Amino acid sequence: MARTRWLAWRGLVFQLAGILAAFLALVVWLLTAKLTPTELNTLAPDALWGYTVEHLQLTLLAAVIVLALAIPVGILLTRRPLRRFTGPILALANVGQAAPAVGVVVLLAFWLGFGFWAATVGLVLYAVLPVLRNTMVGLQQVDPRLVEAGRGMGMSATAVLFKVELPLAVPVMLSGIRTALVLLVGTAALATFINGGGLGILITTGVNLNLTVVLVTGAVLVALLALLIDWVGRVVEHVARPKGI
Amino acid sequence: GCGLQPATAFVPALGPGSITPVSGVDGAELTVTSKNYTEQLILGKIAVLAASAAGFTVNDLSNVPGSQPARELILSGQADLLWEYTGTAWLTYMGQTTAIPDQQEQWQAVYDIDINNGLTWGAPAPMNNTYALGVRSEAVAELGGITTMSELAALPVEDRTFCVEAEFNSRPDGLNPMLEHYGLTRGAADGVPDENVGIYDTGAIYSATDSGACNFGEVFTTDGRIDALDLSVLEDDLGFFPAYNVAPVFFTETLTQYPELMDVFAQISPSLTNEVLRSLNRKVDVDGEEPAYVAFEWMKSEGFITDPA
Amino acid sequence: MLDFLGNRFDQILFSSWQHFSLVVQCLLLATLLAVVLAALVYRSKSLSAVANSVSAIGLTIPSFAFIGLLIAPIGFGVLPAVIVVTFFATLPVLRNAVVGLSGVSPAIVESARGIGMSRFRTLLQVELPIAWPVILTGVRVSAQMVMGIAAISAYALGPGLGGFIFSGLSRLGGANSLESVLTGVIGVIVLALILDLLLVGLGRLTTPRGIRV
Amino acid sequence: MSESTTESVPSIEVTGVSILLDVVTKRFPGQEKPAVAGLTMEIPAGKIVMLVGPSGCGKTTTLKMINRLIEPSEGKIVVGGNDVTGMNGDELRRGIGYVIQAGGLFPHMTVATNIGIVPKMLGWDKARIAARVDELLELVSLDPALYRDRYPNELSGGQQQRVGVARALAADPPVLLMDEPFGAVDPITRLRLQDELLSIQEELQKTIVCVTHDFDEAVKLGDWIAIFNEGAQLVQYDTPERILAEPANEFVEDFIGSGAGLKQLTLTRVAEVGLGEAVVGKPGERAADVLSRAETAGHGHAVIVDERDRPIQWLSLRQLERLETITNVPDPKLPVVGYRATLNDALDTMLVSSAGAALVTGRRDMFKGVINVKTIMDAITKAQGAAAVQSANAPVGLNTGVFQAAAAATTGEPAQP
Amino acid sequence: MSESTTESVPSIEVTGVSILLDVVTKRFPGQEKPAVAGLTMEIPAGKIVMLVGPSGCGKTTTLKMINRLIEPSEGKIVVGGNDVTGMNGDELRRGIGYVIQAGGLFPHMTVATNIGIVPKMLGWDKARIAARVDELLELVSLDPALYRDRYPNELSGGQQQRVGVARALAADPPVLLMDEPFGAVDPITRLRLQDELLSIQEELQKTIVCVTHDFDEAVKLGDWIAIFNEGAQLVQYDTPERILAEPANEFVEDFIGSGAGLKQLTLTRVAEVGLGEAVVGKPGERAADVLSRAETAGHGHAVIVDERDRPIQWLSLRQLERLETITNVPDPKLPVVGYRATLNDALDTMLVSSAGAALVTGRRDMFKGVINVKTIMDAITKAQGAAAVQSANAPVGLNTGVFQAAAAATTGEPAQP
Ligand SMILES: Nc1ncnc2c1ncn2[C@@H]1O[C@H](COP(=O)(O)OP(=O)(O)OP(=O)(O)O)[C@@H](O)[C@H]1O
Ligand SMILES: Nc1ncnc2c1ncn2[C@@H]1O[C@H](COP(=O)(O)OP(=O)(O)OP(=O)(O)O)[C@@H](O)[C@H]1O
Ligand SMILES: C[N+](C)(C)CC(=O)O
Ligand SMILES: [Mg+2]
Ligand SMILES: [Mg+2]
Repeated sequence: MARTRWLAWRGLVFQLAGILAAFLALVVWLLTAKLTPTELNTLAPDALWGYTVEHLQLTLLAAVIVLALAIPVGILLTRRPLRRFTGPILALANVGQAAPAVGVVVLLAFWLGFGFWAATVGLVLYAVLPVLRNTMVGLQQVDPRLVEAGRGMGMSATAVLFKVELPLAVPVMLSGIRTALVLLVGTAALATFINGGGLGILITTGVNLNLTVVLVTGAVLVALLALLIDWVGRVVEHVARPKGI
Repeated sequence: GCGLQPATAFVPALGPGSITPVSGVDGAELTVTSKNYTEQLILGKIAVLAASAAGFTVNDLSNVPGSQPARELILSGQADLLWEYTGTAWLTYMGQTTAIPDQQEQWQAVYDIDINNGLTWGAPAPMNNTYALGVRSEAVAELGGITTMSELAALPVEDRTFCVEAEFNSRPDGLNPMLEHYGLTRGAADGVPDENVGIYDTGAIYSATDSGACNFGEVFTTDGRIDALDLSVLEDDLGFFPAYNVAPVFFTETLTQYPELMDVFAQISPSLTNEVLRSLNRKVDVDGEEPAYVAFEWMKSEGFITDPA
Repeated sequence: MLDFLGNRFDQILFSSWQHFSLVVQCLLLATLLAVVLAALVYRSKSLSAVANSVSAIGLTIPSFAFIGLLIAPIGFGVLPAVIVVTFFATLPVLRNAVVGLSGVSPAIVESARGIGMSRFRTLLQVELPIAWPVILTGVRVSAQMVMGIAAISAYALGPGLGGFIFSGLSRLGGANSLESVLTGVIGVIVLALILDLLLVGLGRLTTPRGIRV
Repeated sequence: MSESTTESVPSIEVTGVSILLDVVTKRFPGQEKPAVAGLTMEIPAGKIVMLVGPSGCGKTTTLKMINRLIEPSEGKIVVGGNDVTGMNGDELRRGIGYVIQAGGLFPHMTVATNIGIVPKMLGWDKARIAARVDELLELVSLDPALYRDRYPNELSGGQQQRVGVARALAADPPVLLMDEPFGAVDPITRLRLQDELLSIQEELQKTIVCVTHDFDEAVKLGDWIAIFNEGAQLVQYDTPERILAEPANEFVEDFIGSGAGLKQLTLTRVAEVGLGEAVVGKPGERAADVLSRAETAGHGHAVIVDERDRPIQWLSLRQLERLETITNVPDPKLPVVGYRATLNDALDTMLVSSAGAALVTGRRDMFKGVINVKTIMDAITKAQGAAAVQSANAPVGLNTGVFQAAAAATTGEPAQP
Repeated sequence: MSESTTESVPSIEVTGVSILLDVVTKRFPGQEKPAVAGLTMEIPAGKIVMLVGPSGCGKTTTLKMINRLIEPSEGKIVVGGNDVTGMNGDELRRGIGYVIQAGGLFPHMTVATNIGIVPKMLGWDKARIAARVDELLELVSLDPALYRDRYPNELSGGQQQRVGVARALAADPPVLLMDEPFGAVDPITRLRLQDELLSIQEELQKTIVCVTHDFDEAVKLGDWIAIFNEGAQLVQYDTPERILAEPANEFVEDFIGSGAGLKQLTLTRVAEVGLGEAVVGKPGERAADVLSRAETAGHGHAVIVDERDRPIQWLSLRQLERLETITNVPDPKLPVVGYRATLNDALDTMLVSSAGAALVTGRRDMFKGVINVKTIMDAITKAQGAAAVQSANAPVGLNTGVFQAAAAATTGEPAQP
């Protein structure tokens, strides 16, 4: 028990250490590399910070919308009256998942015009599925006997949902949310194609102008950000996992 | 390997026209590259078709994102052929600061430098695809009937909004030096603050400008959408931009092996006038045709190639 | 839209085939790699855990960032696309192969050994066939995922339908640009469906009745 | 519910109330045959009624209709005199204990929270809940200090099951419903839990309805056993003794399985049969004296007891002849059974002892008499005779509806008062 | 292995070979105590030896060292006279049958492929494999036409187990190792499978080493039972009869558990005890005639048999008195046991019959005699007497090494020839 818990924490510590080490390596590399004026210009600390903030804004706003949308819908879809829609909706969503993210983002730009909002909506569409699916799976995998036990001792359906089903579904739901967040970080890099901001611009600029340093910095920062978000997600999962399961 | 080819590698099948198979080629491989905007795609396809007609097995590496990567490919010999602009080479690659007004001299200047870089410039075309700032016509009046770039400085700061591509945003012949040239400072509160500059994909600038996402879009003068979207072009009244005549650039080693290539492209270059390019670009950008077909039709109509037997 | 499709039929067909071919070839490579890796690690708990972490962390790396990183040393064209697609395709298969192989009941492995099968023979004749449905599930997950990644790889001039999306983007506002993007997006979805069906069919053909669920 | 607990029932200690299923039918949507077909069944207050029958016969459905986890399609259910068919289901259930396999404990709550959950819903204050939790943990033989704050996954299967029972008893409901409560624990723990349930019941006298698929469990726990066939058709509803002695038909016989005779032995305790007299000697006595007493009584053996009357030797006449004085060395192989042991245990002891008989001890291991095979055979015969006469206060149990005709045809007739 | 099958063993039918564990020790890395400590044990050819003991005592480890699934740390293992400690493990195992829970069947192969897998590895041709598969399926009572092409998940647990046995027998190995082979099947199937194993063994006379945690199974199947304690310390190695009658120490007693007496009853069959005579009548006879014959013989009952000598009624003197002529209506409650039944079955029948006795029938249900409780008690006493004498050909079994001292201290002494 205690041992497995420590093992899990150890993994988390390693992951964070790895991320920090990679970040430090990047910083040291940037400080020691010979940079052209253009590179210096693009990689100025406040510019970098600005891109990162934009990237996080995109990611987090989309995440909030996704959570606000997917969790209630996921819950509703597991309630008896709507249960029969579960299959079709998941099937539809699964097909949707195969849609390439770039394509979705670009299509939204057609519809909503360029910029932040098109990017946000694209991200939301892209990340809704994992959260929705995990919410449903999480609720479905709750041992029906526990639901029955709850009902059997006189809890109302709502009480059972909030006191039994949701707490027990939390681990699965959180892992869906983590997956979604990580997807969001990665996909937000594509926002640059439609002037949505974020760190993706470093990658496109790096490629377009053959500025390897910029390209690598952009790519590594996006990857590290994804790993960091993943790490945060894992920590939350770890802390929020109800004791006893 | 394994039958996989780059994304935009498709070209229609063709038969020889005035370009005929070069003896001794026998399906030797030739890699053509191009940048990733319409004119370059069409030119790239023209090169691919021409080389195919000349008997080469063409590896189509067109649609490379950005001038620098394309230049890199040909410098390193990964590609054998690229349509390049004299002004771009002169200012961006060769680091020169002042352009040469005479177009032929400009060509000669870049030829002389690049010959030492293992590249050989072929005959230039008459067309000149320079940068310009486009304004949606409806907005001209709001902006005080602006017609020249020197009037930019007179506009209130919040009206000095620009849509540019990543490349233009940081080129030596791009946005910042241009603004400087017209007395504005990029990033300064009383010049052009950063938030006034939106970065778009090269081809996306036109509709962004037209939809009012910014007042001034960085446009290419041979682009068909300037007319189609009714954009007004500001005059480069202080002469910032050089001449950008396009010419085929060969990897010299390849050219030495197949000197006939030079003649093949010498046939084509003279036909590439501003009008021709504008109409070809228009077919793609406005009429929605595919660069490969547009190039094919044009080559056919010029008699360079024919339909397949 | 129909005009668009009709006029470019051969081009769309060509790109679709390229896309499909890229994904399938990379999947094959990835499956091979993943199974070999899994066969090397599944007997050890700690190595399996490492493989799982690699798979989990690998999947968090944004594909676009990864493509960007590859352009620097490798350049444009088919190769970076193949590397990216294979990399991402390997991860889910690896995870499932480890799960599948270590999920084979120890009693079955023991009885294979008990009737005189060598270790390698046990792996080949007993463990892999039994783990196969789980591995194949991983392949299906990979297939869906890398279909989209292959589209992004068109940025580095990788083969396939991504080209339609990027050229639609570069002509945005012009005629047929929407059609072009739609062709790319829908084409990828259709290919994903087809491939998934094929994989399901493959699963039916290659899974003996005894271990079908 | 709370008023109904004060219903007037024969004995004061009985806190359970009676339950009546009144021509209850349950049809599941999309199911051709009803899962429960016109079942009428009386469950006496303070008794344990075991529902057994083949898988899918409707045991669980019947049970769950009592607390309306499943709504009956027809018929009414009366608990403690009140028709509960119309009342709010959640409230109803708060007044009925419900125990399922592995306790159905909430894994994310501690033992204390699990147990306290119904009292909390009923609005008890914290101190009262805490006190009740401890009291219940004591009742199910778990040290509160040790177990209060554990999570279910930190308990063994048997301990989980106990906590499940404690939770069901939390609000002191008059009725306890159990669905295969000991299905998931190992056989040894299972026996212990059954004993514990019996001793708890002895104290609390609830009305317990319990589903099981283990006939031996039904025999052991049940005051009454209801044997169902498909559609909750009541094939026999009777005491364990009568079901063993007089199975209503072949279906029941098959259900009882082989060894009905030996099973009957488990129903009677040594204390309930007449024991044989024995000649008793004490250490230090002269063997000859004891021998003569035995001969006079016509016995083949004499029992030697220590100063506290505990048997230490069992000597045959031949052994007595060879002895001078009686020693006080206890014989380790002495065949002894307690008077609370079942006849089955006694028979087993006799068989090993090779004496064909066993010594019976009572409280503080004091010698009480001798039991032999003859005694056991007689007891069985008597029990069977007694079982042949149906008890007068047998509860009602019958089926109407689609199954009735079939029931009558195959069953002879269902038990009726 | 193949040569060793021709080893000279007493009887020609015995195809099994003897096995000798020679001071074998197994130490698992990272484990303080050895799992098997200096075990020496002889397994006679053609016999079934059952290994029992508490969980983790080293039964499985001992078993697996015989086919070298686990390599012994020390000591040598001799199978059929050959030291196998050095030979190629895979080859060794191809010559030893191995059966585990649920058969350990490969789920992705058909029954035929599963059974044929060892012959295939041995390079048999297809026709021979197919013939062998069918022969084996017949042997384990499965219709080849029906079951050959099924997959394991299309079989019941018991059928899977049979296929497992068939597979183990495929290459006709002289030795069969089984690790809790019937652990995963339900009790009834289990009994059938055990009977089947016994009848297969009667025919094949393999050497079978079988691990079980069910002492009753060990008693039923074993020619010899080895009772292990932690570290594979041999606490007792003896026949079932002797272990039941003379448990070596308290550990063994605990292991046997309660009901040793009743268990002993399962070791003896009705056919093996002396039956009581009975007065026999036929339908149609005058009741008075039968009555007088019974009174002359001093019996309280008379048995009525039909024209094929099958018992149909069992009448008391009182019943005879009231009758005119004997009818031919069979009494459905007649207490009858077959002569192959165990004494346990007989006792059970008697108990239910309330007559205190049962009628024994032989082949074709012909009446053979009467058995009563007295007969059973006598039989037990006799069996216990016989068991007290140790058989001369008992196989060797002892421990050396770290556990020896402890063993001697707690065990008295291990069995020795
Ligand atoms: N929710 C339901 N919907 C439809 N049919 C059901 C439902 N619950 C039970 N049934 C059906 O009703 C019948 C009786 O089921 P029930 O669960 O009461 O059987 P049981 O006697 O408890 O069986 P077991 O011993 O297997 O638990 C079965 O045929 C079952 O399939
Ligand atoms: N592979 C192994 N590595 C380390 N220890 C082992 C291994 N296998 C068994 N052991 C240890 O050796 C001892 C004997 O194990 P073994 O499996 O032989 O017991 P067993 O008698 O078969 O028990 P069970 O009845 O539970 O099957 C145990 O303490 C066990 O923990
Ligand atoms: C031709 N332009 C100068 C517009 C762009 C270029 O250099 O690629
Ligand atoms: Mg049930
Ligand atoms: Mg074992």
